[in-house]
Amino acid sequence: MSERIDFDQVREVIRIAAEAELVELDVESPSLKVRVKRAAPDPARDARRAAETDTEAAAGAHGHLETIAAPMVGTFYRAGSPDAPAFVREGDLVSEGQVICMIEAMKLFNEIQAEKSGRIARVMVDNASPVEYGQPLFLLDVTARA
Amino acid sequence: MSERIDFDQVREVIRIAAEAELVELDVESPSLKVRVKRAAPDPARDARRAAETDTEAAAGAHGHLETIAAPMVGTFYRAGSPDAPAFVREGDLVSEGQVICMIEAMKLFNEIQAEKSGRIARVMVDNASPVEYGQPLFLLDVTARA
Amino acid sequence: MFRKLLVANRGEIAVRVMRACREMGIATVAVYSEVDRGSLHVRMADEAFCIGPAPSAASYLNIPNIMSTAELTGVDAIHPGYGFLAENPRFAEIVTDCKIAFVGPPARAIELMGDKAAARAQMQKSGVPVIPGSAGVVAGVRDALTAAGGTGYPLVIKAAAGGGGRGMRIAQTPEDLPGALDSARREAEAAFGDGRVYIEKYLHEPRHIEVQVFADAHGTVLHVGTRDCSVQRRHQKLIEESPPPRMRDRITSALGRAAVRAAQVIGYVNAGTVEFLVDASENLYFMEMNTRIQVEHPVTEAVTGLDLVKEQIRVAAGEKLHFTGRDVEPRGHALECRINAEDPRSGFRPSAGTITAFVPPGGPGIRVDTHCYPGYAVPPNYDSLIAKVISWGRDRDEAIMRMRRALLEFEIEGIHTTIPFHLRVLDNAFFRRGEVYTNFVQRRLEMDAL
Amino acid sequence: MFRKLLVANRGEIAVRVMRACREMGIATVAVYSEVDRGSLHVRMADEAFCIGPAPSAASYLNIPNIMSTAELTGVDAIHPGYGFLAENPRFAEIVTDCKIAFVGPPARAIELMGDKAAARAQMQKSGVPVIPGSAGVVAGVRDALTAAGGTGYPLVIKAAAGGGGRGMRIAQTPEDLPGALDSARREAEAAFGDGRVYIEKYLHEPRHIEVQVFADAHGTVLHVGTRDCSVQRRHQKLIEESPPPRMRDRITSALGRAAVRAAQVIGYVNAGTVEFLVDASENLYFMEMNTRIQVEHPVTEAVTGLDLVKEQIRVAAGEKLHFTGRDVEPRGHALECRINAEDPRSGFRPSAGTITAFVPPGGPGIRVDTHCYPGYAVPPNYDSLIAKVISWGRDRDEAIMRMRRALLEFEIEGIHTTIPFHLRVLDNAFFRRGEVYTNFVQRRLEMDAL
Repeated sequence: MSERIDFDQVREVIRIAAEAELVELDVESPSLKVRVKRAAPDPARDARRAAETDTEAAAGAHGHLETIAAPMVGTFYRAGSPDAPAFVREGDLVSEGQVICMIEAMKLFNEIQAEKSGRIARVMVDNASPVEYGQPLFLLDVTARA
Repeated sequence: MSERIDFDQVREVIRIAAEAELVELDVESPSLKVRVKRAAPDPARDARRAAETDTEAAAGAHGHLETIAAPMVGTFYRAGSPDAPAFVREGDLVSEGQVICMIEAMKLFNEIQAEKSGRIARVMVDNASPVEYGQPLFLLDVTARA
Repeated sequence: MFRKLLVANRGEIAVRVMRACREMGIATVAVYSEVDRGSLHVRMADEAFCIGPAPSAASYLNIPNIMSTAELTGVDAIHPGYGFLAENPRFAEIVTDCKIAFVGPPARAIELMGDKAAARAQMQKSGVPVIPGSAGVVAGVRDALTAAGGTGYPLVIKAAAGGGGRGMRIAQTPEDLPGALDSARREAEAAFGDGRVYIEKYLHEPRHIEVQVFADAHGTVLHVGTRDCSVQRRHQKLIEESPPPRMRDRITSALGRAAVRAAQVIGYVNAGTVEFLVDASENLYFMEMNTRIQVEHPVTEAVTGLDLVKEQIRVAAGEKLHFTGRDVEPRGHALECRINAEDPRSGFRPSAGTITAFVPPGGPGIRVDTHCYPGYAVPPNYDSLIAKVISWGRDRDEAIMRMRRALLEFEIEGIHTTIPFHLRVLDNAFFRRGEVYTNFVQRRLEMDAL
Repeated sequence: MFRKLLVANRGEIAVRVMRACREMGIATVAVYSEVDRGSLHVRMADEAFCIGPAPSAASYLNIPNIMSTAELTGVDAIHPGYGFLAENPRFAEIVTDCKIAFVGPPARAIELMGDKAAARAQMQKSGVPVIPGSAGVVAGVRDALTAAGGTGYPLVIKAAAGGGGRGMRIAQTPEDLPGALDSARREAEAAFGDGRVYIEKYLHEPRHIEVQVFADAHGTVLHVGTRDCSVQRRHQKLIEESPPPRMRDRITSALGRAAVRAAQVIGYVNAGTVEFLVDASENLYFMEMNTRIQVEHPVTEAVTGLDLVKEQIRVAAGEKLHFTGRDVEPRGHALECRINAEDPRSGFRPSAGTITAFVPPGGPGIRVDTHCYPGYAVPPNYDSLIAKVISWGRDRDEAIMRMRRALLEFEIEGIHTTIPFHLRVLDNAFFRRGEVYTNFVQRRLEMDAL
């Protein structure tokens, strides 16, 4: 009766959390909200966790990824022109206001800027593919700082 | 009548959490919100659980009142004629096969007999009122014996 | 007009009758079996009485409990719907004896048409064309061989008490005859407790065409258009339409005249359906008469604008027909698809269970008759019909495209339905051209491709 | 014919247009706001694009995102439905400039009829009767007083850019005039960013009668019957019917002729509705023309058998009208009740929320158009229309009884709806007699009795 959860996205979030060895990871998009908690390697903290019911306390320093979503309908481009290098790559640090991609709509190329500083954890859309409003384009680790 | 939970999606979330050996996994979509928490097995607690369910089960097996239901549609009469005494009253002991009421259907008076012995705990229908098939007429305490 | 009417049925037809009553300001009484407590016809009724456990024999066929309910609730009419007690002359008689109006024909008409062999003889006597065959029941093999002389081969053996293809056998040659006769009898005996059979000429690729007739108690008998029910599987109708495609007016009127005659000679009253077979050379043969409202009556309602159930009730109340021959000029084209709780991908196996999602189609030219809703549990005890989708269009193509559109948007989850089957038929080239005979399903559809 | 069509709308009308497309074999593209992700029009479309957040201005009125979607999906036609961008001439122009067919009239026709004062002047010039009043916009009080000389009192001040009664004031005497003029202007300025107003004679107990017209690009203009929309609350239509009760053929044809003339003089193409007021002495006055498909178009479809939306698409594709004047002879009578998510028991306050139970009515003569289903959450951001129930009957009484029956069986839980209001209207003696004027709701219904 209603749209189904996109389990590929859920798995992807978990994979990212594992890669980054995070204890906790929240990702939220208009249609999906995922929170992952992974058992920490430290047995001492493990014990504490078992005792504690409050997750906040358990969550020490953990990465927090935010999605950068498409602000308009159009075609997503990673670079300013076919032969130019991509504005950003996975792992790059970006600062607020930096251009990270372009969306072409009605023959107009619109520069999309990062609204926060952080590290590009993942590029979620292929170059030159259509995007709808609110579609996640990047995952940004806002805890990463230069 | 309302939209039902899609349990396949719930199971899928749990499966994913298990595969990834997560401590906790929340997934939220517009139509469904699932929170999974997985903990290391705790034998002590498991034992408590088992004990609890046992006692519940024991308590559940204590119903001793049985209903005598109408075997046909018709008019319920407690006595053989307007001026005759009622076949049975609350508190009376009845034995299997004893006539306890009559149901008039299509101008025919059908004697209804007790299928078990016991004590009439309650008469559930007023005299001369219509009854439908399967409607409870009496509550019978089958543990009471003469 | 009646004040209160009891519907001695369940499912979509019980809902259909109650809708008619509500539109006429008549109070309704529902009867139901223990498994039908949550059914829509119970929720829609002004009063509802449980009359027995799930098995039909103990509930919907339980005449004493139904009549007791009628008495206790003080109804002045009973509508039997179709199936169950609808064609039981004894029930019609009992209802009438209780001074309650039976919304259907007189018991004697039900009885006559219920005996297929007697009906056939009666029709033949009255000049209604019948399929060449035995004069009534065949006593034994010699009798059968004599009849075969008149019909030629192949021939078909049918149960006198029959219906739905049970107790039916085809004999290709004189050698087949004894064996076919034997098994037909045994099956008839088992199915109807009546082993009598008769013989008919076998027709190659006939069409199943039926005529809706209506008679009031004042001597007026009218035919209300024809329906083509050739899309059948094992003699079970699956799709009906009106008017029949590619049928010349000359044949349509001949069918109408024959049907009216059939109704007249037996003093018929109320709604009835006369079923004919029409062969390749446009010969028409009387098959049987159904003395009740049909499952497929909505296609006739769609093209004529009449409300056949309301008309049934008016006629039962002694009123004259509220329409004339002119009113029943068909407008446009209508189709009905029967949505059954069956799995067409595995031999149409019944698929009872709880309907988890149910979103019926809507929009222009679409009518849905159903007793289902989200969360409704389809019991395994009864007929598998869960919904009827009726589409109307200015022409047959529009009606077909509308039906296709409607079935594509019909969401039913939790059980299997015959919707995939219907979609295949609607896309079939022969069906699109209207080249449909009673063997269409077995000959033109690859079921495994479903 | 088109291969792929984008529906620039939401709700029941988006579903309606997609049904037409499916019946014509045209692929569909839905656009939706973030709150409409689960809406039926999204699930029904072949492709769906999110075009913005909940507020209309950022989504359903977001021309760039809609046109980008049209480009990315490669559609060859756009249907605007009603409301939102349907009567925005700029949108029609942009669509056409992109070499995409706009399923509606030419931009200039939308623009002309969008300016109520200009439209009125144009009609007057063309001999279409209009309500006596000012020649176009009134500049100031002196101007207004002059106009008042022609109209007499009471008179009504209307916004040139108006609609839905906003920027409308009644002046009983010359003394009222300056104040009324003032507030009308302020309200118009606030509502439409355009404070221009004009003056009309005030009519006592008029009926709201509208004519459905249809024109193709080959010069044919036909009227497709009339609708009575006098049951209104604060200028919002609640019940529509066709044909209008107690209306003489002479008036009906006069309305038809006037409507066709109105469409002809502005070179109109596609479906449109010309709204008239008809006073007690059967004078008819042009009010305005709606240059789009109407919410109430199904009542016309019910009595004519036409599919107006399919016809819109054919005309947009350059085809000639598929019907003639003879085809539109109305058959029977039809009503439409608008089911809104509002609480009639507390001033029709909007009642957004999740629909926990939703069982639409069915059976003979009933059509339901809706985008809702069990579990659907009605967002607070848009029009409160959640379903339209259309009933058809052989006569007005049958149509009324059917509508009553259908609304009684319509189960909607979780939100309030206007169903109780409609049931009161259907039982009202004046309504039953067809004595309905635009003041019916305030004059004949005691709302507190709901």
